[in-house]
Amino acid sequence: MKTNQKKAWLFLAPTIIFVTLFSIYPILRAFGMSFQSGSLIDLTWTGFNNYKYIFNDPEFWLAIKNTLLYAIISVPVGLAISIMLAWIIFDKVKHKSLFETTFFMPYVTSTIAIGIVFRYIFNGDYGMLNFLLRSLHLPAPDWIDDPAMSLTTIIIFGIWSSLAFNIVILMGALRNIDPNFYTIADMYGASGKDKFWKITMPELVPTIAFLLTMNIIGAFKIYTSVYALFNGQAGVGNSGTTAVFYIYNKFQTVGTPGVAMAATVILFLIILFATFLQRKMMKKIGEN
Amino acid sequence: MKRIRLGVIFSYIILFIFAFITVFPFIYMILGGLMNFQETTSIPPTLIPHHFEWGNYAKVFARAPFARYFFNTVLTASITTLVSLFNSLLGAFAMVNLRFKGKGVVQMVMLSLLMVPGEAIIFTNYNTIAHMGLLNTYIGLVLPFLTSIFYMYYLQSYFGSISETIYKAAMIDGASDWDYIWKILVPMSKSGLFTVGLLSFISGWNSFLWPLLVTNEDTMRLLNNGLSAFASDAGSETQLQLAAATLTVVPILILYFIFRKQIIKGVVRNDLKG
Amino acid sequence: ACSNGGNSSSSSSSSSSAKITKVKKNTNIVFWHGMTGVQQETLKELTKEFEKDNPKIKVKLENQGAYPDLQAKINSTLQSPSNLPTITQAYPDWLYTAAKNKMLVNLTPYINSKEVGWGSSDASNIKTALLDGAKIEGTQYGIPFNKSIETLTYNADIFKKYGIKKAPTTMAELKEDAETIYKKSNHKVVGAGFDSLSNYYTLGMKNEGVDFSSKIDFAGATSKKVINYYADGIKAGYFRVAGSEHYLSGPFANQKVAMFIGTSAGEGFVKQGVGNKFTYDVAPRPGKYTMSQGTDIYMFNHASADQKAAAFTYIKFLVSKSSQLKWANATGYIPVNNAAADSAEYKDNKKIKLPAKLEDAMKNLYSVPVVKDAGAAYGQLNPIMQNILAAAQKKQNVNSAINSGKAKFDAAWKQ
Amino acid sequence: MDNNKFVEVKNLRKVYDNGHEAIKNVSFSVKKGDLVCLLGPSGCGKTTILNMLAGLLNPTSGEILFDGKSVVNVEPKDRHIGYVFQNYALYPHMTVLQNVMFPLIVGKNKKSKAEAEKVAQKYMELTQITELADQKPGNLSGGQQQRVAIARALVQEPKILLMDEPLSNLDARLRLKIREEIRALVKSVGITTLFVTHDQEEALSIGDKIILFNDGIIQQDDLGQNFYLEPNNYFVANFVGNPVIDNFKVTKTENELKANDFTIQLADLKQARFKRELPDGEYTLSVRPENVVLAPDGFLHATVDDIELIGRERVLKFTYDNVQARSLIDLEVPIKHGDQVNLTMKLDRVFLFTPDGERVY
Amino acid sequence: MDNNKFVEVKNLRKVYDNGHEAIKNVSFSVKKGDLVCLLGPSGCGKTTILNMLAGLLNPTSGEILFDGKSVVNVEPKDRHIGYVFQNYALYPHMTVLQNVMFPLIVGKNKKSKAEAEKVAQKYMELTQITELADQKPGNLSGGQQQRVAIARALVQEPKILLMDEPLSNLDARLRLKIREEIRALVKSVGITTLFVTHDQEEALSIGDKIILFNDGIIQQDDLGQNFYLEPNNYFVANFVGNPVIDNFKVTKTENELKANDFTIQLADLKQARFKRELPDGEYTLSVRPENVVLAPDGFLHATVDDIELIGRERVLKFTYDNVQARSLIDLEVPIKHGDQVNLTMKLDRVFLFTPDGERVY
Ligand SMILES: Nc1ncnc2c1ncn2[C@@H]1O[C@H](COP(=O)(O)OP(=O)(O)OP(=O)(O)O)[C@@H](O)[C@H]1O
Ligand SMILES: Nc1ncnc2c1ncn2[C@@H]1O[C@H](COP(=O)(O)OP(=O)(O)OP(=O)(O)O)[C@@H](O)[C@H]1O
Ligand SMILES: [Mg+2]
Ligand SMILES: [Mg+2]
Repeated sequence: MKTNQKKAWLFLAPTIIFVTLFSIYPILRAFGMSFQSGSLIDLTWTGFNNYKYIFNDPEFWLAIKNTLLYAIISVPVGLAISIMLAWIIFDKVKHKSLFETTFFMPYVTSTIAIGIVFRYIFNGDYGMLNFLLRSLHLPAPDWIDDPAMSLTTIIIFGIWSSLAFNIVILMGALRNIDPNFYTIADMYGASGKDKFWKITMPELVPTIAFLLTMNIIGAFKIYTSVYALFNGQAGVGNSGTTAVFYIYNKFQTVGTPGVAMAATVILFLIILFATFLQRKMMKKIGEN
Repeated sequence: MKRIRLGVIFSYIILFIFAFITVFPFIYMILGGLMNFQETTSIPPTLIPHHFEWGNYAKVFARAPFARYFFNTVLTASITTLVSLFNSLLGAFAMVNLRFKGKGVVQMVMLSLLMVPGEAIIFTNYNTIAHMGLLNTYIGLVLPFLTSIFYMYYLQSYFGSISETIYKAAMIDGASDWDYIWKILVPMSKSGLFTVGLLSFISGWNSFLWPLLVTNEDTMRLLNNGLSAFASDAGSETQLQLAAATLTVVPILILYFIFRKQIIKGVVRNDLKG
Repeated sequence: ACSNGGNSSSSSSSSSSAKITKVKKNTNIVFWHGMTGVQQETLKELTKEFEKDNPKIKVKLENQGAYPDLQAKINSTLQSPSNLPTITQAYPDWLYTAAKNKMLVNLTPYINSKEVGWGSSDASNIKTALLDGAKIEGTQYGIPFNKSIETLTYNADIFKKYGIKKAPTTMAELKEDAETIYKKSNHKVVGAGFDSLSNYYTLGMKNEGVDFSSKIDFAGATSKKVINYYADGIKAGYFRVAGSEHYLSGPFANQKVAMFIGTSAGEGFVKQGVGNKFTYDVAPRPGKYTMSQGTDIYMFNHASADQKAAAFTYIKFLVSKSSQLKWANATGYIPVNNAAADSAEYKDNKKIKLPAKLEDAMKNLYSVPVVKDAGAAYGQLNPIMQNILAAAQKKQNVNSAINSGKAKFDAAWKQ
Repeated sequence: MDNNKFVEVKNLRKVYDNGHEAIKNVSFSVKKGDLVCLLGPSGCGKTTILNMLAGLLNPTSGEILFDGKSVVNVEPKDRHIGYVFQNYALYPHMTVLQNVMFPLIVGKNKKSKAEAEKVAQKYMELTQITELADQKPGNLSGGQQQRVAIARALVQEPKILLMDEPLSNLDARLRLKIREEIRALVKSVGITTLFVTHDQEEALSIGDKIILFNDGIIQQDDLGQNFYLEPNNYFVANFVGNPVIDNFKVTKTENELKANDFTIQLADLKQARFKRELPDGEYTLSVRPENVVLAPDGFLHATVDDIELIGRERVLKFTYDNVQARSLIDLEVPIKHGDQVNLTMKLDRVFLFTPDGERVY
Repeated sequence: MDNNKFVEVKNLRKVYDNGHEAIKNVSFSVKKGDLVCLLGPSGCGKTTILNMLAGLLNPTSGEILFDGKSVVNVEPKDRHIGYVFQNYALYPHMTVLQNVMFPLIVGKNKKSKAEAEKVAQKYMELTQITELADQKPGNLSGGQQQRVAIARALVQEPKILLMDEPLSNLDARLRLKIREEIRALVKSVGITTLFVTHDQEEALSIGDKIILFNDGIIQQDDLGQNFYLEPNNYFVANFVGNPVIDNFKVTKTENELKANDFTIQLADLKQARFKRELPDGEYTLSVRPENVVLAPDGFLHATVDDIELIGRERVLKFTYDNVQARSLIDLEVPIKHGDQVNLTMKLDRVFLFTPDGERVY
């Protein structure tokens, strides 16, 4: 069995080569840059100045706060809705593929294109959403142009766009559960609830862990949907700014790559910690 | 012999609400692509265009070489899909079925790499490609995406659900790992591979910033780059944007409809006993 | 660790000050731009024309997406200068560090050259204010190309309906008219709004005699006066902002706002949106100054002497009277060339309203000086103002928003 | 309610999706509280029948009645059935204890966890898996998994218990013990049980009756010893019994049965055992090895091919008419490979079959 | 090369990840071409040993030698092994034919498809699955799947064949047939085979020798009949034999063995069979039921609890000292439930075990 060593590395070789070249090297470079100041073409070492800068920058903290809130809210909610929908489709519905196709559609479009549409739907004056809310005599906030609503809007949009991927993956996992498990449970008189909690969920644990990891990582990297939703801006008054927005802005617009990379490093550490936490949690759940 | 119960009806209601929420933007996008400019910006909003402006599509095609974009996109998306699928397949296999020193480290590194926002490394990759002299080439367009940790990670979780005795049996039968991958793993994971393939193809299809960076000429650009052809520093032609968006989405949707069956069926139970 | 900044100027530093001669061999140049739609079409036509006149020179037009994309692309490519184009469209502040690193060509010698240039900047007939706007720390690195200014667009029918005789010329009049419309329309129609809040603030200060610089006290009395002018209007309802739509042309076309201050290049969209619903007209921006916007053309240092000469020949062609006429008439940008702007051909353009008013509108142009972090600070103004005005919208006191705005504004100057 | 027909199956038929007719026409009934063994060669349809009884498979046609009521449209969960699957079908994500408890903590008659655990413990003791309580099925040996499956099926004390080769992976000792425990349990609780086994000895020793299938139909539905003593047909005679029955091709002419080497007068046979008039023609004369006995004047002359010791018995093997035949002989008789022997048959214990398997004597 | 030690296992030990020590210290060797049966109660570690031999599991310590060479670092595919898994492990996406052909069309010694098919056909005939060639495993019955697994293991004619209860789901008839075919095949080709079974009769009839495991160690490694006649220890004596051996608690004092009811003089025992000097104390006297015989003057006085017919034998059950005991009796003896009988033992056939299981007589 020890000969596996060489073989394993051989199989991993293409991945490792590409990853080293196009992921690891740039990251190391980025890490180095976080200790440098100046523009991309003339960098000088400044030690921890960039870190000091971002820690004193309220904008950075707003970005981090928004990102964290977004991740904490949109990921579990999105996942819960996805699980619910996937389960309904899987368990209750005849025309599975019809619904599955439907729910997969958002994944097919570019966020940019669909963001435009959402901007219209969310529009405070004449958006479809507020039209609906008003006709139901519900409060109709200004989703897009009120800074206080920005994050809420981003979260809603984020949940909407996360459903597609989650549902498709979950459906795959659900199909992979041995149908015997359910027939046996049926035989023992298990109710729908029993089956869901005692069989489906435990069997889905690995998939949910996978999705959770993906979603959390994705949530921390949120950028495009904000960009699309607010027409290239991080919401009115930058109220919806996110970590990557901050990074991109510092890098491309302001032209201080060092600061951007320092922020990247901090973001990376936060994601690392969140993922670590999440895995710990899932392990606990998996064991029970 | 299932009776229709309240729960089922309730489920259907939820499903329909969400299905509507999901589909509505698409309907709006398609209809919007057939409106005239005034309709897209009118108050109250127009849903059904008064007159279908098919001419929008003509304008879209006139604005940017969409046919060429289309070709480029299909080409690069296919290449990245095939190669990255191949690489992730091998990688995921090694991670799942082989035992070797450093597996934990590899796993950790890979997972950490997933956490790095692409925006933070894209300029270095650009630099690398530039140094390789691959700017404005198809190779330059696809090179950094020929492997995907994400897909590898997904496949790992997929392969993990195939019973280990199947691998053991293959070993006993004298199959090399290569045999195992192609004769057993691939046929047994068809649906997983299709899913990954589709995801990969879609992300290739939707790539925007990278092709813009590494190519200089219109003839090398991809579909999504065409989307920005309708915005200027003074405003944007929404109806054309929507038409173009429709244009980029529809082929993928068709593709999905075609392969949906493959993705959905062909899910064989992995183990028969035990 | 892998900065490539150093080696860029070696090939060309000698040639830049040396004799500039006409292009004799076949030369290819590359032009990066961010033009789309009809703008791109026109640019292509002009270029074809140019190539016909100068058979030795081939111009490769390369569209790099919208402005932010173009900016990102330039930013990334500065690391490997050999991949830069010969010339590019750009806002000066994008190229601040490139200029600092001597990667740009000082165009003064070319302007002054008898052979490829005009002999002097005066002879170029380019509006001085615009030419000044293409300087980075005093050096003429750019030649203005596609420029627009802020103008006032108004709904002539509404004006007539509520008895407003002529377009406002001062900010006080603007306020007065806006209030009138708002009241008389029973709060159905908002009086006025500004597309760009950065411009609003910068010009507001300029009109108060304060130049845009790091010395501005954002929470100071003058600044507050400027801010409150808008904020009060919003509180009272007669002013509004564009919000995430960025442009008020939409609400304008839907008769939700009676007039707005926005870029002149947007007239095409106004026209398209308004259709036959009502008559609109254009007037100079109220107040003394107006903002000039739009990009200039810059030249990179790594090119050969021939290419540079060829590129400059091309630039010269683009800003010539005939080209600018064609350009302005097709796109709605203003002619940078005085001769073109003054020509009857332009002024008599009936398709759009701006040309007739242009002369008045352009009397006092202003643009943000290109110094370190000015671009960042200017950009930061937009969210700051949005926050303040959003507070006003909710009828809150704007002072705290101003104070936090001050912190951000000051921070923006110290990146 | 007719307790003699607690489970009743009428004209059951099952055609699989691929067109294979696994069950052709099966009818039988089981008395309340009885333990019936289903026997039959591999692939004859035993599992298929159990699956239909459990409601996991829809019959193509036919009726299934429990306690007089048709259950064809009743969902599995309402059939009150326990089922030990041939492939165990344990939940891989649950521990042994959780697997065993599962039927008790789901559905309408949920028990509290503590209670369920107590009941589960009892059945885990019975199947000797108490120590494995916290293991996941993946960590168990084949036999251990099988025992978990048994415990899980028993734990809810179902009305009807279906067991599909539940002991196939257990060693003889444990097998004996558990099957006796199962029998005692189902008898004391009164669970009607269908028990698939391939072990005839097992079927004989625990079944109240045995149903022997082949080829999708019932070959014999009877008390254990009758399979041996009064097989319905050629298949049954050959399927049951160890060592296997001896078959001799014979031709009937007038009043004798002629084989290659010997002739039997019909008059020597016990007339009462004839099922019907025999037309002349080919028949198979079958006789169990213990009824083929050494006799100095025996009419069967054979050369000993081999003598095999099975447990405490000796089997004399010889070839007759190119077919191997056997005789059971005492341990003491001094016979060895190659010897010439004379054998005779106990003629009141032989069977006669027509070429298509019908038993006529 | 030492043909007597074609497969050799030395001090093998396996501790599973969860800390369970499945194999404690196992050493044995197998002669080239021999068919060895592994026997042992459920969960004793048989599968674990096969997995280590196959290279699917790494031993925690110890050596495995094939043909004198250590194979611990050799990959499974290079060990030239055939393996019938206890749970079959068929490839669900392949047809039966493809499953069986698989070993022939992969790896170094690939055959052409036509050739492979021909070989596969041969083994499919042997296991009687020819008609199922185009079915997927999901459509097969348990026994059919098992036969596919057997064919797949045989098809490549491996040097070493490992079979983990390969016949557990087959009916007696087929089982007998296939096991004989397997034996004939491995003998003719000279395949060294390790065959796990829980069926003692099977082990006796096809094994050249038998290795009996329990609790992770070898209890006896011997020829078949010796397990019966000369068990190594108490466990073996009790594990092997049907009906199970009778055990009586006795106390040795001076020169007699005293049970509750009877006394045996040590002098009456066959002195040569004593393994060692016996200190005074508790012992277990074990005797196979057939050596407990009816005798009018027998020293064992018992009341008949039950008389059971097993096949062609009768077992007399009685309770002695609260423990059930058995005696095999002739069919003819007229005895019934409740009768008082006298029994004696064949003293040269009894065994004596110390309380920790060591056999001393
Ligand atoms: N993966 C594992 N992890 C932990 N313990 C295991 C694992 N596999 C088997 N065991 C334990 O090791 C012991 C031996 O298992 P093994 O499968 O070798 O038994 P076996 O002799 O084949 O039994 P059976 O006849 O029931 O198949 C059992 O007690 C079992 O519970
Ligand atoms: N899903 C299926 N589709 C098609 N044919 C099937 C299917 N399941 C079983 N069969 C076939 O039906 C017949 C009966 O199968 P069944 O599983 O009932 O046999 P069994 O009597 O249980 O055999 P065993 O003793 O080997 O388990 C077999 O020939 C089998 O190949
Ligand atoms: Mg079966
Ligand atoms: Mg085992």
